[in-house]
Amino acid sequence: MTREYRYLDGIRDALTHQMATDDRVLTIGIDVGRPDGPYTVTKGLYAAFGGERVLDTPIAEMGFVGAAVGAAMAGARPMVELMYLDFIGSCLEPLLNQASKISYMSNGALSVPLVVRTQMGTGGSAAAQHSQNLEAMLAHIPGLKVVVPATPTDAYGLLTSAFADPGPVIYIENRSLYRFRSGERPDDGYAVPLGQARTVTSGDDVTLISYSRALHDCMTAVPQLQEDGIAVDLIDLRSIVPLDFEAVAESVRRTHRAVIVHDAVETFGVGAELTARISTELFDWLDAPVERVAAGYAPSPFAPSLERANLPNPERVRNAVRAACGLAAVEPAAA
Amino acid sequence: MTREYRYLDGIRDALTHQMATDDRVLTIGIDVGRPDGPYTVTKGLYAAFGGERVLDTPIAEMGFVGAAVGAAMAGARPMVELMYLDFIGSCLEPLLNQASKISYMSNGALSVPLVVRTQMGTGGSAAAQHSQNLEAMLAHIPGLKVVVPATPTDAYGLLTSAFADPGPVIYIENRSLYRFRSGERPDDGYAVPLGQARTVTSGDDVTLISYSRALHDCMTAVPQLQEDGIAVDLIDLRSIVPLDFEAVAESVRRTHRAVIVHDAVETFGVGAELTARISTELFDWLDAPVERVAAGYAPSPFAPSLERANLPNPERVRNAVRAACGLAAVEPAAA
Amino acid sequence: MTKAGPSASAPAEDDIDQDRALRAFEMMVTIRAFEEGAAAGYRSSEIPGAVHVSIGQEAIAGALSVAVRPDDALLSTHRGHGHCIAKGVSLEAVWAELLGRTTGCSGGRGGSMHMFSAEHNVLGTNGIVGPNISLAVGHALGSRHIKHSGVTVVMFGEGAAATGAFHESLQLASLWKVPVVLLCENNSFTEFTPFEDWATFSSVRSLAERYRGIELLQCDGTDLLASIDAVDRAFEIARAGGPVLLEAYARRWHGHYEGDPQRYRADGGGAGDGRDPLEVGREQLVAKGIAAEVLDEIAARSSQAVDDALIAARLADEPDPATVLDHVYAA
Amino acid sequence: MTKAGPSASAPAEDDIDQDRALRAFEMMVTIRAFEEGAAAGYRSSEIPGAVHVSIGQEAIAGALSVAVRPDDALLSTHRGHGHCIAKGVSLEAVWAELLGRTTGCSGGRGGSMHMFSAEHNVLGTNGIVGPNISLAVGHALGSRHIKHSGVTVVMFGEGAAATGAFHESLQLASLWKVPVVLLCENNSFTEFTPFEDWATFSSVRSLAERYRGIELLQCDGTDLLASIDAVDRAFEIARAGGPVLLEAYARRWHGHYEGDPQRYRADGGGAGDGRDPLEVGREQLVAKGIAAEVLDEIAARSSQAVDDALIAARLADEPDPATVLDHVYAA
Ligand SMILES: Cc1ncc(C[n+]2csc(CCOP(=O)(O)OP(=O)(O)O)c2C)c(N)n1
Ligand SMILES: Cc1ncc(C[n+]2csc(CCOP(=O)(O)OP(=O)(O)O)c2C)c(N)n1
Ligand SMILES: [Mg+2]
Ligand SMILES: [Mg+2]
Repeated sequence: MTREYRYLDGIRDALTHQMATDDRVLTIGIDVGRPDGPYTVTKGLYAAFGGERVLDTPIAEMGFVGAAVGAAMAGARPMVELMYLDFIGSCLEPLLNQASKISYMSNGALSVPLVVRTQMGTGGSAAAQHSQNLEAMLAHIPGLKVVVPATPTDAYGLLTSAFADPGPVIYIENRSLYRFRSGERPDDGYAVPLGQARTVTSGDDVTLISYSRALHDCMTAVPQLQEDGIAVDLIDLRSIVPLDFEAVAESVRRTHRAVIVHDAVETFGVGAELTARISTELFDWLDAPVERVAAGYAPSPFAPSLERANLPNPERVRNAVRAACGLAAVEPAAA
Repeated sequence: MTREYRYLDGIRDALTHQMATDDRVLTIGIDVGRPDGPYTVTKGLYAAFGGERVLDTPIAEMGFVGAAVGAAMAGARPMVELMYLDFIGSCLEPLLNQASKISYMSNGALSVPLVVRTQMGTGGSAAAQHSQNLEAMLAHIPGLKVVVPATPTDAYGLLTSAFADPGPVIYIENRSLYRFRSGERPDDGYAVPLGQARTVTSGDDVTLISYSRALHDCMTAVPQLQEDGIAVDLIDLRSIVPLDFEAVAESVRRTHRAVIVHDAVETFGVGAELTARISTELFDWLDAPVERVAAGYAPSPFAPSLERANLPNPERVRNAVRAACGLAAVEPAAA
Repeated sequence: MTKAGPSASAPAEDDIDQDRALRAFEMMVTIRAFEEGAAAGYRSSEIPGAVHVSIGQEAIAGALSVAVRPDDALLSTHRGHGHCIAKGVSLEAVWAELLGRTTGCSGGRGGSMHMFSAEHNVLGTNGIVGPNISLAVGHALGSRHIKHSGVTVVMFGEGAAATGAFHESLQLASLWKVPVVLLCENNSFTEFTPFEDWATFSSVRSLAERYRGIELLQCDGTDLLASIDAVDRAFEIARAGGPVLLEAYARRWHGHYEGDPQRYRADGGGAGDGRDPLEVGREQLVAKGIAAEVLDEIAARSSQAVDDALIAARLADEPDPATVLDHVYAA
Repeated sequence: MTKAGPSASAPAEDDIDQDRALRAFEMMVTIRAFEEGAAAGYRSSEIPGAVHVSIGQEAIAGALSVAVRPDDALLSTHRGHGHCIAKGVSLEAVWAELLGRTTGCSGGRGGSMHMFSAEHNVLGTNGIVGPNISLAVGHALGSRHIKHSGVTVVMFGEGAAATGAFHESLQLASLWKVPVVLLCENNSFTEFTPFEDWATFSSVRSLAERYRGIELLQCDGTDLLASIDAVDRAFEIARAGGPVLLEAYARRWHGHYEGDPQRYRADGGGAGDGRDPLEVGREQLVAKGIAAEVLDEIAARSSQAVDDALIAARLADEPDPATVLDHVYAA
């Protein structure tokens, strides 16, 4: 079996398929067109579909994200690329007060079928302004859906569903996964429904919940934990909104223990909401406190020595799971 | 005893005192000067201190909040007013990527002694774009402090501390409290330290945690709960960052039960982090799941009938506390 | 405007211009009556939330009403009741929205600052200054792409000229050459601050001068016929495919919001030295040979229509609290 | 510049201009050597993260270095190594920052795009396009208020002219009349897109024309003497109290970032048809009567200083992981 389908290809192929099969789809963003995209995700689109459908923009995020909202209201299916999720600082308004609220404010009469593709990632010394995992911030805004693929085929399938959704979907890639390969190219138009978590490994001892890059740390930890005698139910959330809490609950009712792992800052992060819901809704099922493994409460440092110290890694995951299972840490967890 | 000090006066007096005693303090914002402020909070400042220190701005939040960050770096002590917290959409960047990170990125060599005064509030049909309680979004950004006064004297004392802080502080007023009166005018320069919660009422049956407007719903519920035979430890957090978790923990270790109340949307809100910490750090002390009372996951509706249905109120607080204590609801809680 | 707006008077076969002017006049007086009603509704607390009326600026909406077509799209501001009515939303639906009723154009969920009507291509009044302009530029782009025939018009105040969103939108409109009418109502007040106190430029349109391909127009927005000419011209340019910015000058008679004591205002508000667009329009129509009685009749009829619509709106239900979480997501 | 920058050559008593030009030349060649080293450091993976070099634009930084004073403040962009060096940050501190070492000007926490030096009033290079301009305008305001004597200079690329932050900042600079130098390096590329492909205006400075009180200048940023004149003039205006925008044209020889294959670039990058500012400066100085050997000596010395600084930087420690949560809050 050829395991060589890249995450980046998953995104690009799904996007290209949408462009090819639905003339309403537009690609909008900085250098997405003629230059083939900052991370080559949009490679080939300009050549194939031309400047009318693939629009390079100036550095005007407030304007062009807003414009994409408007284009969606006109019946187009715009995909707007926000080069880094950190740049949300420049264009929160059209998402916070416009796209997310228009269905509600119009009593359901209008909709904003918009896909915002963006990427986040830590680990490459991109430092404070290019390393933020801000998915919780967006998830706190009712009306937005927030999608966080971790694998090449999910990248494909979730993007397909993002385009099919009648409302605004923030599709957050993880740039440290762009070159990650696994699985095979899905069939054209392959879709993974939004809000449906995926069980990555099955086990009855502990529920390990993650998404995006951090999922891969969990996948590394699972066999080690198996050796520790712990069978892990590993869940990839795949989207933060909608949140497949049922999948989580079903698992925790079996395992009685839960650990949540993400790259975002722990405090007020996605793990907070998950921990809260597990702890309250499954209060009687829990045998141990829910553990969180996440970044410390600091901007992302540049120096590799510091950046490493502040991020989840398989060792930290392993120790958190061991803690949830009442076992001591195998070695002192990093910072 | 004259109980007539207004919340608005608390803010205005503290600000005026800072302007009067520290020439470095500047007041910047839309209509804060000659027009005396959209909510009259800055009334009298322009007359007293002139246009050099009280600067009316055009509708350019990205520019003038950014400018305030720069002014702080120059050694001024700017207070910039963001008219509505909802308008953060127009100026997240200077807070997300600049003010919050400059101390860290400069290795502590530089600081941004900035006070951002803004206000939030629900309950007056201000609708989707003028009713958001977005404190959790800001609290998720390391480097910002987030202050949420609930009373006139705290409004005064916390603002004093915000000015004394060497870093950026987001001071979030609640406009539905502007005319709320209680207590007496504090002494000039009265300070309430950031990160120190206040016990409003003492009791050993349940810990009730709130802040800003919602605290008043809790205060209304406490005597009713007393009649229900429940003695409430009511805690006003006063600031979200720093979070006085020690005060919460001390209380929950006594009461073994906790309820959190805020006006913000529940999902991914401040209550999530609090619930998570209480549930995990005090796992062995809890006798019941932590309850959250907060707004439903929707934009704020205009119609009073809808808005009422989506907000915390004393009845919902009472029933949540009763639930935490194993008692049935007294009457069906609103929506 | 169909049944929605005020009824059109019978057109004189040979004088379409006169007919259009009459219809625009009727729109003006209708909006005036509506806004006076809204101001009263605020005072009596019948309307919840904030109310921003456009009294003094009606000629622009009047002109808009005869230039805009059903398949054109409209975006507006916090001061947008008149624009929605001009775009064809029924008086009753606007009233009901202000009252927070199910029959409101936004089903009571939106309110004065968030009025939508899919049917009339009203894509929202807006409580935030700036983003409507970006949305409009993108809407025009999308609209053109989807082969929708209309143009997009966005109303904004001169205060929006300070926002980055305005400037970024100008750049995009110019780059993409989209069929958008950027219609700035310069009423010389931005909340409580006069234009000359904050704007270090002479006119809003001058800020767009340096972008290629944006045509720039201006007019006296208190002059009905001048406004019709200018707004017509703006739509003509947009229909021909290109972006256009029209700056229409008028006067805001009332406060920024109802209840605003306007202490900042030396002239005390009201018509001041300015001309009442209704008076101007009336004189212009009389000069065109319309009988004064016809105009009186229109005024009376409009006023009656506004009252009737309010009465009807009052009969509608408040939204059911159980529906509060509906429509967060589009179906 | 004290010990920090390259050492100044002995000034000819009677020819201060010549001395300044020589110092600016030395700065240019120093920055060239530094940037070539940085590019190599990226290729060898010695430098973590992204690297954006300013090769081709050094005359502007050279001119900056002789116009800016210690108590002036500097804000810059992702392409800011040269500006920091020009402002007096030592080569070693800049190197060490790029390597993520404790002796870096940001202690290794910031990196190339976030270089600070409180000592030299360097208030940050910036990874986000736009906000540095707003910060600078506010800094100039604060600075004036606190009676600090200097002016604030902010460097930005022509790409920033599209941002709302730029336009809002122009409006505020004009309104507040602050002592700020807005120094735009127009290198005709915004990442991978040539100016003419996106900008529907002729020049960045033309966008500021309509704001009262902002003086507008331009220069050939590959011409050392022209750059010195223009930058001097800009600082003079700012020192006199008012805002000024200088647009300096130059060429970006390298990719947007190191490693950029520049497939979008018809001319293949490098000097192209453009002039090498180092060559131009050299000819100008020779024409001023400076011996070629003096210039060669400066070049050799600068290159040596850059190498020495790198060697020293390498000796420094990486930050201690245990300190990762330090400095989130100012002390
Ligand atoms: C981004 C943003 N900042 C501030 C406000 C508050 N605000 C509402 S209307 C207004 C003044 C608008 O003035 P103008 O654009 O001239 O429109 P007018 O009220 O005169 O119709 C302001 C500042 C807002 N709604 N949005
Ligand atoms: C708000 C924002 N959008 C996009 C980017 C990505 N980005 C980094 S540099 C750059 C191009 C800048 O071009 P220019 O301003 O001309 O500066 P130059 O690189 O030529 O020095 C872009 C788009 C960013 N950093 N910030
Ligand atoms: Mg106005
Ligand atoms: Mg450039």
